[in-house]
Amino acid sequence: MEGQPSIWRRCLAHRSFVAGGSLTGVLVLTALVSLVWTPWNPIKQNLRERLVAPSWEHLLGTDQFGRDIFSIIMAGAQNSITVGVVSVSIGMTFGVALGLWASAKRGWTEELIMRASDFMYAFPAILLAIMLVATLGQGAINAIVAIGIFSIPVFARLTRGAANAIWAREFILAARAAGKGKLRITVEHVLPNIVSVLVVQITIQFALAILAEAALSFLGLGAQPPTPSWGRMLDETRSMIFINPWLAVYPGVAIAISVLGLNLLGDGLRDVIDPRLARKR
Amino acid sequence: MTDSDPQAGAGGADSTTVAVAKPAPVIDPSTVVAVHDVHKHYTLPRETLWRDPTLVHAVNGVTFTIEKGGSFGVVGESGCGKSTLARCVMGLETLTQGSVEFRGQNIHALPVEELRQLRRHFQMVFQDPFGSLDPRMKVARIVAEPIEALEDTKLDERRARVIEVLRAVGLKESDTDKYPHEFSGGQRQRIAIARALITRPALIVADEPVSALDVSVQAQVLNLLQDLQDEFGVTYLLISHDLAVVKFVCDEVAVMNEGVFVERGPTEEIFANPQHDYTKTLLAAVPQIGG
Amino acid sequence: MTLLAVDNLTVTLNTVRGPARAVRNLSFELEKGQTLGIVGESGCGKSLTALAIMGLLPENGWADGTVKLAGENLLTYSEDQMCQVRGNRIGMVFQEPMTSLNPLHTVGRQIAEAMRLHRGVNKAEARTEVLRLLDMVGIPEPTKRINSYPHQLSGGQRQRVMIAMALSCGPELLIADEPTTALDVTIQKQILDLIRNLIEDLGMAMILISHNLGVIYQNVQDVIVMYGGARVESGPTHDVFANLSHPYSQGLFEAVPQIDDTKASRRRLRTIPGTVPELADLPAGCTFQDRCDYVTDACRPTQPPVVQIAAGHNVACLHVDAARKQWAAR
Amino acid sequence: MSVFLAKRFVTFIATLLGATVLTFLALEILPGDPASVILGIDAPQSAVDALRDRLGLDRPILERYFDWLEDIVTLRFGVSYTYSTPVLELVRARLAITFPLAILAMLLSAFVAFGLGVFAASRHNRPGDVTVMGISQLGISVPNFWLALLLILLFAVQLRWFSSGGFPGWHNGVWPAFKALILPAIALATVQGAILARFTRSAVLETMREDYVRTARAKGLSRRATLWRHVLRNAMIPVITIMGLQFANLLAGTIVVEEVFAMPGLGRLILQAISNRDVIVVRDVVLMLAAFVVFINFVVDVLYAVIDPRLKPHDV
Repeated sequence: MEGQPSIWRRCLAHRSFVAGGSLTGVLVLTALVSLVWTPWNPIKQNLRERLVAPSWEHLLGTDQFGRDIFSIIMAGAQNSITVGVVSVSIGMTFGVALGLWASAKRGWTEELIMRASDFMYAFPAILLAIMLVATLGQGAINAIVAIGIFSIPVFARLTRGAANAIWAREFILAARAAGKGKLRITVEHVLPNIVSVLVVQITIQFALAILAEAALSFLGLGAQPPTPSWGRMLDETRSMIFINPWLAVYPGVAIAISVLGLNLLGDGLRDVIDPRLARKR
Repeated sequence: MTDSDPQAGAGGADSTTVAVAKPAPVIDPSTVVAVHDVHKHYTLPRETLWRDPTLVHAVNGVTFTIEKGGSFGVVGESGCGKSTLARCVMGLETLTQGSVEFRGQNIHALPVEELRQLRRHFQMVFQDPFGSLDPRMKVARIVAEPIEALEDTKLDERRARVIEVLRAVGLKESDTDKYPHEFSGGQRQRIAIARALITRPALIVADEPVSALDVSVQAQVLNLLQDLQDEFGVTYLLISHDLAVVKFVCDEVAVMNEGVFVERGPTEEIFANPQHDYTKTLLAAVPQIGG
Repeated sequence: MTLLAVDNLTVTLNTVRGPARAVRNLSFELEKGQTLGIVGESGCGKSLTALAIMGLLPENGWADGTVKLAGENLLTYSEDQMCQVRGNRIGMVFQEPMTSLNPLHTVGRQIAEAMRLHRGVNKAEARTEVLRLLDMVGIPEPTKRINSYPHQLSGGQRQRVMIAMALSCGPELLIADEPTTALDVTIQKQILDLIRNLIEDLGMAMILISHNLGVIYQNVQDVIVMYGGARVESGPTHDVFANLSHPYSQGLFEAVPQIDDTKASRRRLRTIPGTVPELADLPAGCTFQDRCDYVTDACRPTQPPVVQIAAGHNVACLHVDAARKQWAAR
Repeated sequence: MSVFLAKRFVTFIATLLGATVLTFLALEILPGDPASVILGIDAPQSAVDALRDRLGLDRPILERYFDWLEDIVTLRFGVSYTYSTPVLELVRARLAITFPLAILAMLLSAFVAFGLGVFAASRHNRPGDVTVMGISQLGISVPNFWLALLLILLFAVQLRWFSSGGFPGWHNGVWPAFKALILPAIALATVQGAILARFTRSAVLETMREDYVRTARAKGLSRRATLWRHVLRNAMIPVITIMGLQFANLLAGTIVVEEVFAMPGLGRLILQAISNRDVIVVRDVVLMLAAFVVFINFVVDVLYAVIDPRLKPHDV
C-alpha cells in the first residue's frame, strides 16, 4: 500500500468524481452568484413580455408572467441548496446521534431505536409532508422539516450498521482494555472510522432532498410564491406545455443535472475514500 | 475479598454456611492474578419458538493463579472458551460466577473508575494484527492510547515513552508518524505489543498473538515475547490453539475443553506425560516432522 | 505414467502497481497415484499454481507455459473444454468449508451437481451415489444428512462434504488447497487421514497445498518448497526433510517451534529477518536474496540454477554447499 | 414455526399500531382542533362547536382513539366532512387505480432492473456494463413527475399514441384502462428501476466473488450455469430488501404522478382533501398507505424465510 498516490491524486483521476464535483460546483456557484446578480429580477412580472422566445436578452425566454426563465432557474438553485443543507443537517444530526447511541448501548435501546426507524420508513417524505401540511398549512419550512425527519432513519440505520461493524473490531476491545469508556471510544474510534460512509450518504441524501422538495413544490405543498423554485416552476408551466413545451423542460433539466452531479460525486467519493467499500458495492 | 457465591455473604457467625462455601483463594504477595471458579454463560438466540433458548457454558468453573514473572498458557480448540476466559480476566466481560483478583483486588467488584485506573497494570495483545489497530490513527497515538486514557502526562513526555517502547519492540522513532497499513503483519503485532507495554504492566494477556502471522514472522514475535519477559519481568497469560507455541513460551500450561481445564501443570510434564485423554488426543493430532 | 506435467508455468497478475509474476518458471511432474505437497508462506504462489491448473485464475491474471494433463495442454483448452476437465478429471477441495458451500442448497444437491453434469445420471441414481459418497467420507446417517443445509453441519463435516463433492466423478487428480487450515488440530488429523486413505484406495494422484510443514511431511510422497513465486527446493519428502538444503527451507523449519523441543534447548527461535516480499516488486534474481544469510552479488542478476544434490532432490541456490555444511554442523 | 417469522409478525402488528398512534396524534397535538382546521379561521364559533360535537371531540382522547381503532379494524374508517361519506367508500373506487398502478410500476421496474442488473454484472467493466450503468445514473437523477410531463409531451402531444391523462375506468374494458396506466407506470418505474438495476448489479457482482461460486466452477459448471444456479438466488436476498424499502417511495410517487396525469386515484383524493382541509380523510388515507407499506415489508420478510434455509428451524 505504500506506493498509493495521495487522496487528491486519486480524486482527480476518478472520472465520476471529477464530473460530479464539477456539476455540484456549478450548482453551488450558480446559487452564490444569484445572491448578488441575476440577468433580470426573477420575481418581477412583466406582462408585456410574456412567453418570449429565447434570445440574447432572455437566454431561455420568458414565462407566462413575463419573468426571465434563466434568472428564475439561477435563483432556484438557492432554494434547492437551502433545502438540501437544512434537511440533511436535521437528518444527519439526529440520525447519526441515534445510530451511535444504539450501537454503543445495544440491547433494548438499540432494538427500540431501530424499530422506531423501521417504522418511519413506512412514511415516505411526501406522506409525512402531506400530514404536516394538512395540519400546519403549506410552506417551504414544513416541507424541509418533513424531508429532514424522513432522512433521520436513513442516517440512523446506516450509522448503526457501520458503527456495529466497528464495535466488533479488535481495536475497540483494545481501547476498552486500555481503559477508555464508551463515550470516548465512540468519539475517538467509531466516528472517525465511519465518516467516509457518512460523507457518501450525505451526497445521496442531498440529492434525494432536492428531488423530494421539487415534488412537494410541484404539488403546491412546498416553496410558496414568489420564492423561485424549480419544482413550482414545473407546476406553473404545466398548463403551458401544449403552447410552449420548452417551459417544462428547463427546470427539469436543472433538477436532473443537480441530482446527477451529487450522485456522481457520491459514487466517486465512495471509490476514492474507501477502496474496500468500492469493491463491495 | 468478595465471593460471588451467594452463601458467602451470610457472615462469619454461621460457621456452617462458611464451611459450605468454596474456599476463597489465599493471596500470596507474589501472586499477580488469581482466578477463582470463573463461570461465564451466554444465551443463544432461540432457534425454535417452542423450545427454550440454548445456554452456552463458555467458561464453566476455572481456577488458577499466576505468580510474578511467570507465564501461564491456556491451550484448546476453537469454541473451548479460552478467548472468553481471557476477556473475563481482563474485565472485558461480566462473570456469571466466580472472581478474578488482580494483586488481591477483585476487578469485577471494583467501581468503574477504579477498575479503569487499575487497567494500566494489566494489558492485552490481540490475535488479529490487522483488526486490533485503528486504521485511522497514527502509530504514536495507537501506542499512547493506554496512557492517554489513564494518565495526565505531558505531550513530550508521552512521545518520549512511545519512542522508548517502540525501540523495545524493535521499531524505529520514525515509525510514529505512520499509519498501521504501512506495516507488515509482524510489525503490526510489534506495535500492538508496544501498546500493551507502555504502562509497564505487571500482566499481559495475549490472545493468540501469533496465529495470524506468517510462519517466518511468528518466530520474531515469539522471541520478542521472551526477551520482554527477561528484560521487564512481565507476567504472561497466553491463549493459543498451537501447542508448540504454548510450549515455547510458557512454564505452566492448562488444557481447556468445553469450558473447563481438563489438565494443568508444568509445561514439560504435561507434554511429556499427559494424563487426560483429551490432552493425549490433542498431542497426538499435531502433525510433526520426523514423527 | 505421467499424469500431470507442468512445464515453465508462469502466472502473471495485473495489479495497481503493474504486472506481478506471482508464479515464475515452475516445472514439476506428477505420476498416476502419486502425491505431491506444495509448501510455502502466504503469497508464495502455491494457491495460484493450483488455480492455474484448474483454469480458474482471477480475472486479472493469466498463465504462460504448459500444464499437460495426460499429454494434453490444458492452457490451450477452450472454456468449454476446461469445464469438461474441472470436477470430472480434476477435483478440488478449498480452504474454507463454511464459505465454499452454497448456503441455499442442500448438501445432497451440491454433491450430485457434478455427477449430473459430467456423468448425466438421473436423480435417483445420483441420490444413491451421493449416499454412498457421504458414507465413504464418514458422515453419519447419510439419509438424514443428504437433506441438510451447510449451516446445519460442523466445520469438519462440511469439509467431508467438500471432499465427497470433489471425488464424486472419480477424478484422476485431487487438488487440496489448505484443506485443514480453518479446522482444529483434532479435526485436521481426521480429515487428512481420510483424504490420504481415499487417495490410496481410489488410486488417485493428489496435490496437497499447505503452509504447515508437519502436514506436508506426514501426508505426501514428494514436496516442493516455494518462496516468492519460485520453487526453491523439491524432492522426495523424507529426503528433503532429512537434508534441508535451501537457506529458506532451513529457516522456515527452524522458525517453527516444535512440540518435542524442550524449553531449555530452544530458548530462542532462529528467525528469518525481514518480511515476505510483495509480489509486485520481486527482485530479478533469487527471490530470497533480501533475507538470506549467504547472499552474494552473484545471487542478484539472474535466477539461481537448479542443483541436484541427491536422486530427485533439487535445490535452486548458488550457495547450496555452504548452506548444507552449516546445517550439518548445527 | 420459525422464530424469525414470529418476531417479524409481532413487529408487523406493532408497527401497524404505531402508525395508528402517530397519525392519530398528528391531528391531536397540532395547534387548533380538527374542527377549526376543517372550517378555517374565519368560521363562526357556533359552527365550530357544532362540528366538534359531530366529531365527538369533547370526549376523552383515549376513548376517541379506541373508537377510531375500532372503525379501522372493522374497515369503516372515519367519515369525510366534505363528502359526508365514509372514507372507505371514497377510497374503494380510487384504490382500483392506485393499486394497479403501483403494482404495474413495481413489476415493470423489477423486470427491467433484474434484466439490466444481471446483464451489466455479467459484462463487468465492459462496454455493456458501462452503458447500462450510465443510463441508470441518468434514470436516478430524473424526477418522476418531470419524466411524466416529458412522456405526455412525447407520446400524447407529439405522437398521440396515448391520451395525456384521465382514467376511463375498468368498466369500459381492461385494455383502455391498462393503456391509461402505462405512461404513469413508466414514469414511476424508471427511477425505481434505475436504483434497483444498480443494486442488482452490485449484489450479483458481490455474490460472484463468493467462495461457493468458485466451488461451483471447480465442479465444471460453466459461467452461465453458475450464474443461474448459484449466484442469482443468493443475490436476490439483498435485492428483495431494497424492493421492499422502495415500495414506500413508489407509493409516494403515485401521489405525484397521478396528479400529473389527472388520474382520480388515492393521490388526488389526498391532495383534494388537503385543499378542502378535510383532515379526517387525510389522516385515514395516510394511515392506509402506511399500512400498505408495512404489509409489503412483512411480505418481504416472509419471502426471506422461503428463500433462505438459515432462517428455518434447525431441526432436520
